[in-house]
Amino acid sequence: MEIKWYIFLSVTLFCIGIAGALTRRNAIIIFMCIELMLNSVNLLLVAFSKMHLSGIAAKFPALATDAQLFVFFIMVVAAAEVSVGLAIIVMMYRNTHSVDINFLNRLKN
Amino acid sequence: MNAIHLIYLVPLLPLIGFLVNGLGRKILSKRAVGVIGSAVILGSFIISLLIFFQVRQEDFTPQIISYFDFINVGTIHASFAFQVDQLSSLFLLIITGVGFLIHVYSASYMHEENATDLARYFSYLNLFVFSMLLLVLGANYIILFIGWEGVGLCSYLLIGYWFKNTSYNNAAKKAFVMNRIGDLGFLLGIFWMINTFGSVSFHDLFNPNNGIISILHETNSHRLIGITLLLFVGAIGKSAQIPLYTWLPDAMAGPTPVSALIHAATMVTAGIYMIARSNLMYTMAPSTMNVVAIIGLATAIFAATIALKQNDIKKVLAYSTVSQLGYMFLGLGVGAYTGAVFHVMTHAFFKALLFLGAGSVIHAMGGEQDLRKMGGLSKRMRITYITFFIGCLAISGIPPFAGFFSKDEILAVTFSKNPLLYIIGLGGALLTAFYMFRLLALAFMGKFRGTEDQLHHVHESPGAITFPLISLAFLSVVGGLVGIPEIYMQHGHRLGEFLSPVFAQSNAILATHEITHQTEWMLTGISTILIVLISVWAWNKNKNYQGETTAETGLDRVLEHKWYVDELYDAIIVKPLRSLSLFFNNVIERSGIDAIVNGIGKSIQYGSRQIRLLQSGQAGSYILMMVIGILILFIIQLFAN
Amino acid sequence: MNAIILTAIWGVVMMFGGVFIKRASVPKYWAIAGMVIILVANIMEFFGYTFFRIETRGMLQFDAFGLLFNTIAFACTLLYFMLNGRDIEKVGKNVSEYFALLFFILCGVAIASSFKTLLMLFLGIEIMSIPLYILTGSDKRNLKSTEASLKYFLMGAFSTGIMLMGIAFLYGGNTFASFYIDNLHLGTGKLPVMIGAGLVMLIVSMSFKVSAAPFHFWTPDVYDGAPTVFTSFMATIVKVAGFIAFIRLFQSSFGIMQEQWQTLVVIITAATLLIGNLTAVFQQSVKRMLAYSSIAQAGFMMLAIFALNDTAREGLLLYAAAYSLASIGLFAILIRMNDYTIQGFNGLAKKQPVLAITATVFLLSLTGIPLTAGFTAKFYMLLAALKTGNHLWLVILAVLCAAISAYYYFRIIQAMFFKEAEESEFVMDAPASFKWLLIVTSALIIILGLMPGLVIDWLYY
Amino acid sequence: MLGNYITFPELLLWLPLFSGLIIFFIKEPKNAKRWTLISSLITLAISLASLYYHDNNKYLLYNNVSYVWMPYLGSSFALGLDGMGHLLTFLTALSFPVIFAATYKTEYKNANIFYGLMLLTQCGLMGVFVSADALVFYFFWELALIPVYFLCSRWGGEKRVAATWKFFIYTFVSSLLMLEGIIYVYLQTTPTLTAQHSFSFIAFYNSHISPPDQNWLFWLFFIAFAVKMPVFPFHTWQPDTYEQSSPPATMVLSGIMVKMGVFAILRWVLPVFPDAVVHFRNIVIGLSIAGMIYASCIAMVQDDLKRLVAYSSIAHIGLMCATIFATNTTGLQGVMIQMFNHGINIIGLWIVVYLVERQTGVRKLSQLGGLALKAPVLTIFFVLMVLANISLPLTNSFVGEFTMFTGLYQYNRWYAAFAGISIILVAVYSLNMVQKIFYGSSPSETIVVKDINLNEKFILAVVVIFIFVLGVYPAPLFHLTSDTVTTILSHF
Amino acid sequence: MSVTQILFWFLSLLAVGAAIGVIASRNPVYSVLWLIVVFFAISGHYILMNAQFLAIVNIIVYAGAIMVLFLFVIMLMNLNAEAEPAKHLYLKMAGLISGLCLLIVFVAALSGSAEAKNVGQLGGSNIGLIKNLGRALFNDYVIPFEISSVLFLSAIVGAVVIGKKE
Repeated sequence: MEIKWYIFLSVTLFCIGIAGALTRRNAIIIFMCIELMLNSVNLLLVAFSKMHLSGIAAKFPALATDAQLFVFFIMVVAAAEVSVGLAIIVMMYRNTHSVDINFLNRLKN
Repeated sequence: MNAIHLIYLVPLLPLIGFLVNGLGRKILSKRAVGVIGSAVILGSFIISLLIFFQVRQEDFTPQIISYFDFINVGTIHASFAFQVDQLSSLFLLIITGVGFLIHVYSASYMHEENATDLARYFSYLNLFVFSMLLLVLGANYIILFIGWEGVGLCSYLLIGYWFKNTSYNNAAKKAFVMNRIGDLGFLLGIFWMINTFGSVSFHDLFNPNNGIISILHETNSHRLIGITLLLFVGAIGKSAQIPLYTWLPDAMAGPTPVSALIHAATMVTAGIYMIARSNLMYTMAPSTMNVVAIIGLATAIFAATIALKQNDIKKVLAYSTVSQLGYMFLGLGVGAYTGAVFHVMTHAFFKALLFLGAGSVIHAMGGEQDLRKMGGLSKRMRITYITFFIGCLAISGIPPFAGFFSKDEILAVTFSKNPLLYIIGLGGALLTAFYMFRLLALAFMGKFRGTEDQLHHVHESPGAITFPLISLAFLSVVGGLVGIPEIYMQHGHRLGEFLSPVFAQSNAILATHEITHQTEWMLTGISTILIVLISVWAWNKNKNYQGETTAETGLDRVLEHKWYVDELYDAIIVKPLRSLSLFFNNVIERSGIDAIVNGIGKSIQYGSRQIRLLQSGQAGSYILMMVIGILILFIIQLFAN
Repeated sequence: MNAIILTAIWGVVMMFGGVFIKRASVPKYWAIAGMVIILVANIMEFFGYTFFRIETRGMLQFDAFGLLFNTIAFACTLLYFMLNGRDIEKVGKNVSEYFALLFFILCGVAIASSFKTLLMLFLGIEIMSIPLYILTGSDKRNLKSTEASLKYFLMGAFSTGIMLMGIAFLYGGNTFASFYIDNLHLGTGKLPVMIGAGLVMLIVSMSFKVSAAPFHFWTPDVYDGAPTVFTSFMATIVKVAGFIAFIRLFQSSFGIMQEQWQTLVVIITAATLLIGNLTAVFQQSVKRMLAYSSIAQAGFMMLAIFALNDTAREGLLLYAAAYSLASIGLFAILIRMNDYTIQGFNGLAKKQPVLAITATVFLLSLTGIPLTAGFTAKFYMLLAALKTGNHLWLVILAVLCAAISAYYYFRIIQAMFFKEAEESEFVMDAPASFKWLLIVTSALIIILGLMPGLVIDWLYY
Repeated sequence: MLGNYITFPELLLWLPLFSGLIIFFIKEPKNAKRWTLISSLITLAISLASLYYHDNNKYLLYNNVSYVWMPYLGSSFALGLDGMGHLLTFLTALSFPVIFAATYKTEYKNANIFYGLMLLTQCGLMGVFVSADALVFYFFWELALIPVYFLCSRWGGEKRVAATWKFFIYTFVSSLLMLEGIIYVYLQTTPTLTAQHSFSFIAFYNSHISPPDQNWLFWLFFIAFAVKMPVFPFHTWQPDTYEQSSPPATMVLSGIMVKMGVFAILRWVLPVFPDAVVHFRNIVIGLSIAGMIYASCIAMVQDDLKRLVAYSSIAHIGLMCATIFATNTTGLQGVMIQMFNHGINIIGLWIVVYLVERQTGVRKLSQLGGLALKAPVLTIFFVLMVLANISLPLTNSFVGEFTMFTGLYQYNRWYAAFAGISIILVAVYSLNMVQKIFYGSSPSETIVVKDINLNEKFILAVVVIFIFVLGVYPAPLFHLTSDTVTTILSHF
Repeated sequence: MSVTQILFWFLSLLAVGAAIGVIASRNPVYSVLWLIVVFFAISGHYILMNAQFLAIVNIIVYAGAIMVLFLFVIMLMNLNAEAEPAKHLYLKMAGLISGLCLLIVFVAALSGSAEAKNVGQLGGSNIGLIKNLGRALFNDYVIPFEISSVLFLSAIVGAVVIGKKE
């Protein structure tokens, strides 16, 4: 499979994520869209690592491992973000009984 | 003893007088003030006299006494130096002599002032003499200019001496500003001179051996014309010629002795002095000479016509001064330098006499200056009357009084240049005779037309006033004798011979059309006869003036309003200038520049108000904005490069 | 390495301290003590004493630049703790947790100043960000705080996504298949599209972190909404750490092909300067004004990214010190104000002359008046930018914006000195020690303004 | 002597600085005032001593003092005094005691701060005049502004904050632009031992910037200085600020600060951008002369005494600016001495204006009148100052203006002629002012007027002595500055 | 078309379709479920590319842990009702359009340039095995590994601070 298809795939997912973040008002859904973006990145990284494995990394497989480990760390961070993010969203819900991001717009101008 | 080494004392003494009177005005008594004020001038006069005698000696060469560098930088090289030669020594005598008499006169005339004011008065007067002396002694144009401005300042201060009166102040201001206009021309002339000749010293420029002008050998070059014209602008201002003459009649607001000293005898002749000093330059610029002659003549006639209809005794004399100054410029313009200087001298005598006489009259009348309210004073003020009469004779040019010789000389040279100018000039002389005798008759003949109170008050003035009158009357009678024309007496023109070194180069250049003795006799005769006739006519016409008003013609009204020149100036200069200034202030400054500056501030605030709206407070729109930013950056990076 | 480990350890210490220490006033002393230890350890590392010999595989590199910045950041934090220790206690109940989070942030700062791979950059920035999301929302009863926290979190996560995509592209595009920033060298030829795309995304996400326009929108709201003590911290130390990371990344990885992406930085810089300064003009609340001013200052710091030369590095360090000191001081004063609007400052000079004068020094420094560190910093930025020799208009724009900044900074000065206060019984809480600390801060600013060499010289030590 | 350890420029700099800082802590207003006066007198003495030891040959090199400051930048804390520096430091040193003494009677709120700020201003001004390094120069250039900003905003008329703000923004914007210019020029300088470039004078003079660069750099510098002078159309801050600030601040502003602009043009613009000067001189001269006429006209219709004097000052400065750009020896010499003369005269004029305002409480011309009756001494001094203002011969400004006009004429006669119109206008408005204040009938009954006291008489007498002595014998000033002029012109 | 290719396309379409489902569902619970589908699809891709370990982790961590957490929160808040008010249409359009634009720009830029390199599928390497990754993680990547613990720690502390009732 040519690399460009992977690129297109993950870019498409990425942009869907962005579009979702733009079109929705529910904080949780926006957050999920962001998770979608992160996943598209993961996919891309794995694809690249595989691509490099047939190229420069053929002699140094460690170079390809790098990308997969990077994905691992992204997952770690994503997990951490989720815990914090959901806590914040819960806090918001507690305060406003809503998760609509447009509901909170006291800070402006 | 070489008196010339004492030359610094001549201006210094009046300066000391100024300082003493000025600083001690609270301490000194009235008497002390008068004495100090007069004594310093007397001192100067004596030294001037000593110098004069030294200058008269055969082997005298002009001397320059340099004290220190005044401005010696770049292209300007001017030291603080005095030049003593025939011309300056003559002027020294006139200034200190007449000046002394007027100081003496003032001491008495101003006795009603309190001590402080009197001290102020005398300090101004001394300062004036100092400046005037600086003017005539200066060895270069810059020192001359110092005096030139200095006398202007003193004139300003003295005209506005009675500072409570606003119109007096306005007159003073007017005098100063008009002088300033002339001074600008003068200054530009000096700048031009510095930049073309590299020197402003009379010696460098004019000395016969290697003077810059002398060896130039260029006639009527544009730079010479330019410089001389600009200098002449200065003279126009200072000597009250058309178009800058209107300040002089207004200047009569000052005390009468001031009018006599400054606005008749000395300061106003500074212009003539300056041109006589620069005679070589003018001679080599005949075009300027023509301008000078025409302006002089025009002023002479113009001012004389105005004088015909004036009723203020001092105003008449003022216009007469303007007119006489015009004659002097006419003389300069036609190349009669000696004649012009001669006329300066005689004019100083008789005009000072006339003013002081007028002062005596005013004094006696308790401040009244309107001729229509005088009359019949001849019986009560004998000395004043007689001396005034002599003055009239002298100014009208009736032989053998002083004015006759000087005016005649100017007119004779004018005739040799251009008979038409002569005829006009003669017309002016006739007008002079007319208005002077009208004045005389109105003031001294007929019935007294003042109030009872004034009548009671009228009496002859004290000695301190009559002494200068008599002295000046004497000088008015005999003053002309130093310049008796050749036709009457060989070597009769002592003054001409005395001054000849100063004008030698010019006279050599000027092709003098000698007129024959017969012509001269004839001219003199005709003019004398005409003048006498006019005088008698004016005398008779006015001696029984009763205060009745004859029907005024239009011309009368125009003359009475001085040809409406003041109004004209007001309309074309003063008012537009004021409107322009207001326009600058209100429109350009406030609504223009300031508005732009404030506008920048306002537009920043406006921008601030608008741009803050981007900050809508909604996370969604923030992300949208970010995405748009990313898009733009992407497009630039990936496609624009 | 000392700094990273010690901050992490001290964070844990503080965290557990929260369990054992019941009195709210104690943790700050612990924090200050820890900060001193960390500062000393960092300085010792600067002189070659490393306590922990850990093989980093070149993922971290502790060079003079980074260590110097750490020193500045830690010193500022120490000052911050001393000035604001009591105010942190007032935010909520979890005092020691707040301190723990602050130490974790510092760990991120230390990573951001020493990373050598994109992975460490990513981790460092996340370690800086996640605790901040929490600190922003720490004033739980306050809706504004919640709002700020949510906005910050969502946008921060979004920008993380962008950054990761950029990293992925860089990894895919570079022929070494490497995350090491030194290995991204790609010659001066035309950029491959993938690298270009990755570059743009990195610029975007870094701009987001340093709040450069048009990715700054979170800044005013978050700074405004967060508890003021934490605003003070994130507007200063965290923000300049972002810049340090920014210049570290771009100088070593993309420096040689700067021409190909300079335009982007120019646009961002210009936009930041304009938007930051213009918007600040309008603000009535000093806190919000300072938020915008931090954007404006970021615009000036962006000049370092634009210039990307040695002078820019020096300047950035100076700027970090100058800006942090002045802002921390100003926020410390602001926290004690009863009214955050500009009117609240009216007549301060009469009530609290020391506060007013030190505030003036801080404001002058932010404006960039000579004799203050702010001037020297701005001067270096201009110097660096002019050294590049292109885009002169940007520099002119910068100075014009600096002039605009005078407008809003001086409004406070005018309020303090030339306006009369309304009658109020409010007595400001300003103990002597606080005043002395402010004076020390001002003195530091002036010393740095006179002798920038005190900082810069160490760069070449 | 002590010159081995500490030099005059340093003394002139540190003394006001430290005494200014100390005076902040003297709470008693009387003492603050006294110590300020003493400090400024000591500064004056130092300045006199430095003039005494001044040697044209010895100080041709600018670097009198040089401390390593920022070696990696090629900037050192270099101070030096050439003729022009001497002239202006002396002016500064002289003005402050005169100002303090003249306004001694006025009580200020928080006097210690007021006087401390005044002395800091003095330090800043001194710094500008003695600096021999562009960065040091810029430092002091801005530093002089800050205390003045506080001075003018804190003490003065009702609209003082806004007026001062305008002033501040004007100067701040322009000086930032100048900073950019300085850096740009710096980057063109040749390497030195310690650094790639240098901020020193000499390096700047030898930078040889290409003409196209000069053309835009010129404006960066010129606008900064033009604002300070101020030259039309950058002048609108000036009348407002002068009107609103307290008298001592106004005196410092117009007496000395204005000279900073002139000084800086002579020091920086002319030697560093000679080609641009030649290229743009007609524009600048045109602006300056237009400004002269313009300001004079506005002065004629001003009713406010302070604004009138302010506009008058603009007109006078316009001539200086125009003449500088004629770039010839005569003109520059004139400008040099006129810097000093104008400083003295305008301070004298402000003092009398201040006295009028203090004695009457009014400064609207239309509300004044007849003061000569009640305050003859004040009148005399006022008239003397006015005479100096209209540059009557034998006053110092005559010498300056005459020389300047000659220089301007040498460059182009029409410029001189147009500029000359202002000497008529100056007479008009100056005499008008005298007339409206002092002459005419006595003032309204509400105004109680007393004459000035001995102390003020003495101060004014000092000013008057300067006016006339330098008007009669200006040679020392010419001599002092001739070397600087030669140096400047050697770049053309 | 080989099996792997067919699988690729299938998984890709599944991922994209599910992703659209995530953003299009009105009910958040559905969104979560769609997202899980996406994760599974992506995990399939991982397997195709021999990244077995990641595939497993993805399912365990993301689909298993994170998504459950999401679901949990949504349930907690009782958001399963379609409570979300719709955004303004034009804002929605703007969001969609800019997302689309971004996609177009990406595709346009990358399609021309991406070198025609192949990604080997199914076999060819064993780097994705847990053994290899584990070795690398605890040797070369020990520093980031340890540091991520700090990250976790702070996240924990944060969650506690935020979540604790006062």
